[in-house]
Amino acid sequence: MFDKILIANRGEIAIRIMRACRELGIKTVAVYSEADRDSSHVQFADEAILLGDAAPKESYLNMEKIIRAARASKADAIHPGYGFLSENASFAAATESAALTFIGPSADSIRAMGDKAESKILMKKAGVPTVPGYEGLENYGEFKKAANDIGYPVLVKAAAGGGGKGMRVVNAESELKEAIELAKREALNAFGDERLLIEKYLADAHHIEIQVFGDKHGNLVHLFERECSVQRRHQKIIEESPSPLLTPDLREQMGQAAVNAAKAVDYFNAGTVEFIFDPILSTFYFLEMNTRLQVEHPITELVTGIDLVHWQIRIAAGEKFPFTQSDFHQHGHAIECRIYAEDPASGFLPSTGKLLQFIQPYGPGIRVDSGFALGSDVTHFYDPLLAKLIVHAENRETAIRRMQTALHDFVVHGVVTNIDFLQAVLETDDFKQGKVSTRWVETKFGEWAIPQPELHTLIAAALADVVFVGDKAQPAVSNETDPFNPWKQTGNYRN
Amino acid sequence: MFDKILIANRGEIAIRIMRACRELGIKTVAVYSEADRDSSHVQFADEAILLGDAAPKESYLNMEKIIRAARASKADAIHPGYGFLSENASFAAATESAALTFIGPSADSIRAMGDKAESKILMKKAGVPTVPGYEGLENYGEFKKAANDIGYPVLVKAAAGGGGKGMRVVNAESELKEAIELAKREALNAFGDERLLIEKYLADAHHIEIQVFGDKHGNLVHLFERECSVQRRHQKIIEESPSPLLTPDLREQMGQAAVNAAKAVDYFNAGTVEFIFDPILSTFYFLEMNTRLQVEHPITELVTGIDLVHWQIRIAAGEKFPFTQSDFHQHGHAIECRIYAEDPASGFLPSTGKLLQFIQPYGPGIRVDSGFALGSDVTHFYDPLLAKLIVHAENRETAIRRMQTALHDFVVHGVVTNIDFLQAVLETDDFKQGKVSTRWVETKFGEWAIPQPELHTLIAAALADVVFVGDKAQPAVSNETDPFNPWKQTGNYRN
Amino acid sequence: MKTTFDTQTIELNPSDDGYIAVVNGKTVTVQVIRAANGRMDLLIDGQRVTAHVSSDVAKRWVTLNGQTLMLTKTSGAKKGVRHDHAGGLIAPMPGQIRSVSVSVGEAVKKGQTLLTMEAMKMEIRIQALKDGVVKSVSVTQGQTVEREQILVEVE
Amino acid sequence: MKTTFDTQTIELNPSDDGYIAVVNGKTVTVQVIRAANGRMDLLIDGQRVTAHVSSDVAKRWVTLNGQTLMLTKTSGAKKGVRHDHAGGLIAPMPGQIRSVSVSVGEAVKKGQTLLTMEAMKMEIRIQALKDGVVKSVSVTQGQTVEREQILVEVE
Repeated sequence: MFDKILIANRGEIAIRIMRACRELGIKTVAVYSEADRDSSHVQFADEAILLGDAAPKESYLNMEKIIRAARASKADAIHPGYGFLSENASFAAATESAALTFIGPSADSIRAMGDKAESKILMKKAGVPTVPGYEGLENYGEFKKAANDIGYPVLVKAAAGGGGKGMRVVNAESELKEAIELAKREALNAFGDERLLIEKYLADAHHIEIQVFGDKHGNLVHLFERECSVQRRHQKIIEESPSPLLTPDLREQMGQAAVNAAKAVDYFNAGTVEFIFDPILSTFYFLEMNTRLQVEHPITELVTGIDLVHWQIRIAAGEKFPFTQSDFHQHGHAIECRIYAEDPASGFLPSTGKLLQFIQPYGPGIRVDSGFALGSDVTHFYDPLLAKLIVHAENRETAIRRMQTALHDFVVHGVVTNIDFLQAVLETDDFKQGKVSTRWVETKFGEWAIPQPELHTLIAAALADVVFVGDKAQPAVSNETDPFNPWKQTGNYRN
Repeated sequence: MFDKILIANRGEIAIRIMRACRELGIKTVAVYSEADRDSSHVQFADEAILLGDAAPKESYLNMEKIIRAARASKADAIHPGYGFLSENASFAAATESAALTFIGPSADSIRAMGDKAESKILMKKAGVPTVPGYEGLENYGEFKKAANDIGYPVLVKAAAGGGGKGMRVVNAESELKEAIELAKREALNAFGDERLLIEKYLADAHHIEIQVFGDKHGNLVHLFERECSVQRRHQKIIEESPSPLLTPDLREQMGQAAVNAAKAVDYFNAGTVEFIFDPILSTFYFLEMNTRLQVEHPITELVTGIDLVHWQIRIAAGEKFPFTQSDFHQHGHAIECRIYAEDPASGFLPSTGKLLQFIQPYGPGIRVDSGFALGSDVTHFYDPLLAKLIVHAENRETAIRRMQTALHDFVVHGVVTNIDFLQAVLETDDFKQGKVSTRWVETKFGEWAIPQPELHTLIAAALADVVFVGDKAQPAVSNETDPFNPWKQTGNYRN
Repeated sequence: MKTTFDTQTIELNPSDDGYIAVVNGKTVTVQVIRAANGRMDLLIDGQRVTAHVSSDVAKRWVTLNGQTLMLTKTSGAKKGVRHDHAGGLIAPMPGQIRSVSVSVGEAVKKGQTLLTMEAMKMEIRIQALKDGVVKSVSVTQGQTVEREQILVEVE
Repeated sequence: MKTTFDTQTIELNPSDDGYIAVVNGKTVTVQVIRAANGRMDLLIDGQRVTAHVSSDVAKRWVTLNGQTLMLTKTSGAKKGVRHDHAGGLIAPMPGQIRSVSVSVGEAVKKGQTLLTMEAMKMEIRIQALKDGVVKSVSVTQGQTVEREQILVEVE
């Protein structure tokens, strides 16, 4: 087993990985940028090494500095977390070349799944259902014919892509030419590679993904699904497991497809196979494979009862995964809400500032994976994820109620958060009935506004002007009866 | 379902019940004594009603006041928690007479299990194994004959007893007469009833209990065992589930015995059948039945995945328990440590004061059921239980490691706690091997002392005298170089 | 004393054991049970509620019953931040300028992207609000900008 | 400046970027990264550690690396609490007197229970430390007592 692991990440995931290390008796090394000098992950680690400037390419994306830090601190292994360098095949290869263990799959597996066109071809070969479409088209004529074969609407997207860049929905032939040109240009800018795919666009689809897990000895299992259809700006905000849509048959089929997908690239460690699911036809298609730990991994941990990060580390150290498929069952229902520093009433614009209050909920069935604390700075340099609030309960209905009470108890001051918005989503009949597709937020909450404040809240706000609340809060105490008041509500949560 | 429930308790259990009520959409009423005006359970409730003076008989043990409070607040039901009035048959009966629902078993079930002699006779009839012994003995001659039949050491104990009162271990016939007289006198003083039982004394036994759960429609299941052998002063401090001792066969036998015990008194709602377990002979004997929710219920919740308090409420409201025995399986391993305000280095003497720091650990698999917060007063009037720290992991080894890191992160200032002591217990080979009997703490830790402070801790302590640490801490800032220092360590954690 | 929130005005008058609040002609009694560590326990018309309060130079935050309000100071706001940006396009949040597509004197059309910035992994496009001519460009590629800093002016 | 803990003495001397601590002849460098809200982040010989610190009138509490120390002030202790209780039996903790079994002038034997008190559901027996005669009984049944309050004196 490793003695010391460097965690090449920040925020909640860095801390979550360090917790696992502590439980396994492994020392931890944090790396950080100038902007993160006082961050929670730096405080949590046994050692911390400064990488450089706040800009990711000077710090968390700088392979050379990170590997140097790992060697300087005599770490045995690097855990990349998610994001940053976690799906960078060159980083995985460079780590191994430096005689360090990369806690994740092989560089080859990462590379094979990194290219959307190539991986789609691989998947077809492996018998994994893929979205009807074409790769390797050369000219407009070929694209036009392909689009007609598939039937509009179609999607053109970058072969090398990710994160919604170089992607265009085309509703009719008249739009096709321009869409291809725009997508090509974006793809070239973003990835240095203008190759495009074309495929059927599924408007009201769900996003359902399967967790897979394997060791270096050829054992590979799936750990069931996560329903991740509640998204804004193509980013998940609520995930749950099990999916309210899947039948046992479908679950088994998708699980098997995910295992086949992973086996096609000789996968080991934790990975996630993402599928598009059509709820009307009950069909599913391979979307992509994320060759790393997923943000939403905790719901799988709660439902299956195993600690994925523990096992990532143990697998990387060469241990055999002692479980087989039949050892796993889904127990109860888990939901995760991502608490973002962002303003849902202003197009989910990120919000920055110093955390003046940060009170996390706790209680039976409540887990918080958090990367911030009272006094932390939320800067504009990195992802605005403050914490993941995760609940586990015996069924979906109770899990929703538990999440609602936990969100109610989560107090964050200093930045605007999406807590009210998450509450609004949980209260809808659509969510309660499990009918939320990936475009649902956009459609349903296009013009969402924070609900009107309650009378009691307004009274407390007025009182806070005359009562000294001490310590954390330092209001301008004004006991004068001057009718002029310096505080004015310009909209709840509105910057 | 109920609209409003009064919780006739305080501390962590009151809050734990209120959390369940909130999740079920039920309003809560707290009751409190003068000493608890600012307590967490008062702050957590929707309404709070003052009962009276700090002394329990003026407040939490005062049936009349509590029932009056329930009627005044228009509550539909009363949840008694554990301790206080929870096993008082008259209170259960009075609650129901006042047209309120008692969230627990019937008054008849409580009464039947409340008398140790009568319940033992009942259990024998129901085929539940009991400790070899005799009830209803009249004179010394009968006791002497019984003791010889059983074989020394024997235990004489009050038929009406509880809490170790009126109980004596007798090692030889020469001690018997005096022991009977002392026990009778204590029993008469404590319970107004001098009847005694005599039974085999099992010195190195384990305490293993089975959770049972039933509805008012005749469904009754068991929810497996809790191993509760780590005790000090006959009070549990660490509990776990599953027990490291039980085989599947024994588990099934004990579960069935517990169900038979509960059925013999037409039991419904949550209850616990306590057994003495002899690890050498692998035999078990009925000890008593606790006709209420148990302090250590969370480990059963984590291992079975159901919320016992939710179901207590739903059962009390007349719902059918939708599960059968075959629906339940044990998942992973759960451990609970009771965080007490007490000094293990001074005979576990309780400690009182105001909480100057109260930082609870959190993270994957960690649950804290807590009744206190920063600034809370820990008074001498009530039980010194500050919080229950509960962990869940996929196996016992990982659960122990998780508990160790969670205890490491638990910071309590203002009262002395048993955190260091719990750590010392977890570190022993005996505990790691699951070999701890109920007398183990006494034997192993008779002369326990806090480990010597580490150098870094001493440096921090010295620094705290010259560095202003702000807000919560207000050290006497002394920048002078006066060699006299007002702070002196008189022993870690020593009052 | 009076406090105004958008359309609602709260009048708070001290009373024997706390305050009388007048809101939209309705009278409500308010008692402060305790206030410390950024937390107020109140009795409002006999109902016990807890509020969490904090503030910095320009804003106050209040949470009660799961709802958080952010209140902005209307006077005494941070200096150096201009709010009167007629014709000027300001940064909606702190971030880094990724690209500048226009220069002074250039004619632009409504909706045209003038520059892009990046913040928290998000690309933000700053577009012209009307047809016009670029009067000033205050930032360059790679520069870090504060919230509400003026980026471009169009006349 | 020097601080003494039982047998160990820590000498702290200010240096350019923090302190030099001398402990048992060993020299250790200490830097304070930050100190606020009852928490100190320190670099001790280059190793980052976090300490939680708090104090009230008579005690200071320090937690570091999972270990909590309670330190007692040796001067300036609370008035009214007697520490010189030779022959006097004091309450080990606050509680209520449940029974008093002796009266003034009565001869008692070592180990004899003089009175019982109750605190936190626990019964505490106050027993004679030596053979002697009861000189004073300062409490009665039902009375509430403070920690270290004198209960009985035996001569």
